[in-house]
Amino acid sequence: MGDLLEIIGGVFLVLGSITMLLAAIGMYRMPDFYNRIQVATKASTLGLLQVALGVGLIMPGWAPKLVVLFVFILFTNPISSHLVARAAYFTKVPMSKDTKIDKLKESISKAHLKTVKTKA
Amino acid sequence: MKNNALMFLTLMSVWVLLNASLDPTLLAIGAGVSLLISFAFCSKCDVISGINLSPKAIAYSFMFVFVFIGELIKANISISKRVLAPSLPINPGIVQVKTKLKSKVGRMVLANAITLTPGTFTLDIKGEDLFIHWVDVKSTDVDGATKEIVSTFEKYLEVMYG
Amino acid sequence: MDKKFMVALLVAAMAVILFPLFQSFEGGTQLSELGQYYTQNGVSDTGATNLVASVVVTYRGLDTLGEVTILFLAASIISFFLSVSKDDRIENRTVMSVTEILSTASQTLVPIIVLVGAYILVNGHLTPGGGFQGGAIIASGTLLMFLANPNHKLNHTIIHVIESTSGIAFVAIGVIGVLMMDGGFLSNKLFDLGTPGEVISAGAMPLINIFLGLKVGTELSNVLGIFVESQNEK
Amino acid sequence: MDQYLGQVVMAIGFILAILGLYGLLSQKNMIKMILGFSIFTTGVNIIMVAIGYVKGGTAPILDAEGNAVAKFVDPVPQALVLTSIVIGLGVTAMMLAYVMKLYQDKKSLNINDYKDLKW
Repeated sequence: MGDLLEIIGGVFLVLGSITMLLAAIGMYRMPDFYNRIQVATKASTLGLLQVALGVGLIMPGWAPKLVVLFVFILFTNPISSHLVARAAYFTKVPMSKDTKIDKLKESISKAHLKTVKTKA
Repeated sequence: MKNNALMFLTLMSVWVLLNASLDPTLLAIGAGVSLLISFAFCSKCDVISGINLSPKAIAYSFMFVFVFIGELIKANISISKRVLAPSLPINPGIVQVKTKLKSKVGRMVLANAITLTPGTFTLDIKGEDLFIHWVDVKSTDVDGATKEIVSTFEKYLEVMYG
Repeated sequence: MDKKFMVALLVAAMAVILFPLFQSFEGGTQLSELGQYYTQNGVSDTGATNLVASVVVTYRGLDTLGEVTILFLAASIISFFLSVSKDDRIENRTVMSVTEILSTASQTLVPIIVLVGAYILVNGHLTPGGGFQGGAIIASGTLLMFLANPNHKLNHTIIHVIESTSGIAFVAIGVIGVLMMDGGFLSNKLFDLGTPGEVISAGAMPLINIFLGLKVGTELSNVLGIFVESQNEK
Repeated sequence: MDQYLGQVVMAIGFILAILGLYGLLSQKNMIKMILGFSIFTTGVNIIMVAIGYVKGGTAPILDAEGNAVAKFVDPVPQALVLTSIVIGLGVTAMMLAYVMKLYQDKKSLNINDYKDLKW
């Protein structure tokens, strides 16, 4: 029984590594920043989840901590990528020439800038 | 007060999961720390209370999790296909979609789900407009894109955070 | 001569000098004498299962005090350097509006991050972790708070009170060790050592860890706050 | 594999240290120089951890019952590295503060624009 769990866990570890390898290849091949971060976000999330699952199967005692890790990864990974991509867009990181349409450009306005009081 | 209590319960469950033990000393320490944090950092947070706890909503939450994991795996398969294909078949663009969700948490979960599903990435959110970077643009108008991207999750989230 | 070439030459020379060090390294088969002492007597001496923490907090506690002092000095210098006087302060600052996603998520994430920091602090003598790590995690919660609300005002009074109190408490534990016990400065035998592996064990170590963590966490939060506030200068 | 783990880790540390040094010396942008310095520090830390490695050893942390595992790596370098990381952090923060002040003064991040102390 323990051996079987270990084998399944190992399989998940390998799968997670392969997913992350694909992310690395994607990072290399994609033409611009926005496409790259797409690949990186999805693959690193799934890859990390697979690795965490594999570790949980090999080390059943760590399972509760890994549950917290799961939720944390699912929340923080997309949010942080969203922030990075948004910051990149507003600092005008160029898009690839293939880009068909940019709806955000049309609606960008002063609404994105906000004046705040600095008095303590 | 309700927010603080909910935050306290959340933190307490995280604490128990982290420690993986029900040792009374640890539980007491955790209760103290959680109480302190829930009052220090959560004076006006209304996030957790936005969750609907009716049985239907809970059932929909489970369905949502399964749909979401399915989409995440699909996303990775599709992105791997794109990455490994020699011609690199991409057709990127930024489209605008609209969501019907009113609650902030619902919108956050929707944005995260969109980020993790095939070929789409939430680039900006302004009220009910979401701007999405799409690797393979299928329709450029708002309604078509909304139908393609948002509707998969929206029907679950509408019940969950209704 | 081209500067890039000079730099490359210098780095290459450095690599050549360092290479014998790498080549002669074999990877020990046994511990050094000191390491052997720590691994064999660490548990019975300090009651902690995390030997690295027992070295940092107990055996070399004085060094840790110095380390905290260096961190404190760095924080003081930064606040001296970047502080904005009243006359130079601008009235209004234009910032990028924060996305709704982050401001919503940070309401839940900040408390959880701080809780994880507290977990690392409390279990510092049992599992990997300790004062510095937990403090850094707490400070990262503060960083997230600043990201979610760039105009967030840290309450400097509370921060300074926590920081000074924990600093004084840390030194006080050391002095009590000298006065009351025979263990010397920062003695661990202030309290009962207990059974290794329990939360309340290892003498004064959990207490020292918590004070260290509070001090480091508030200090780093303070540094972050100063960095943010220095943007208000004309 | 265990046999060469120490060497592999040490090689990584040396490569990082050399790369960081190169970045520190060759970059003109001060923020990039600080990044180079950080990489250099990381490399040195990794070298220090590698020196304390014992073949087949595990982390010097006992299991929950307090039983010693057969073999530990040396805890002393690890404690040293902990100190070094914290001090590195303080130094990095201070350098960033100086750079911010310099930038406010001259609106330039290029190191060549600051010749006040050059003879």
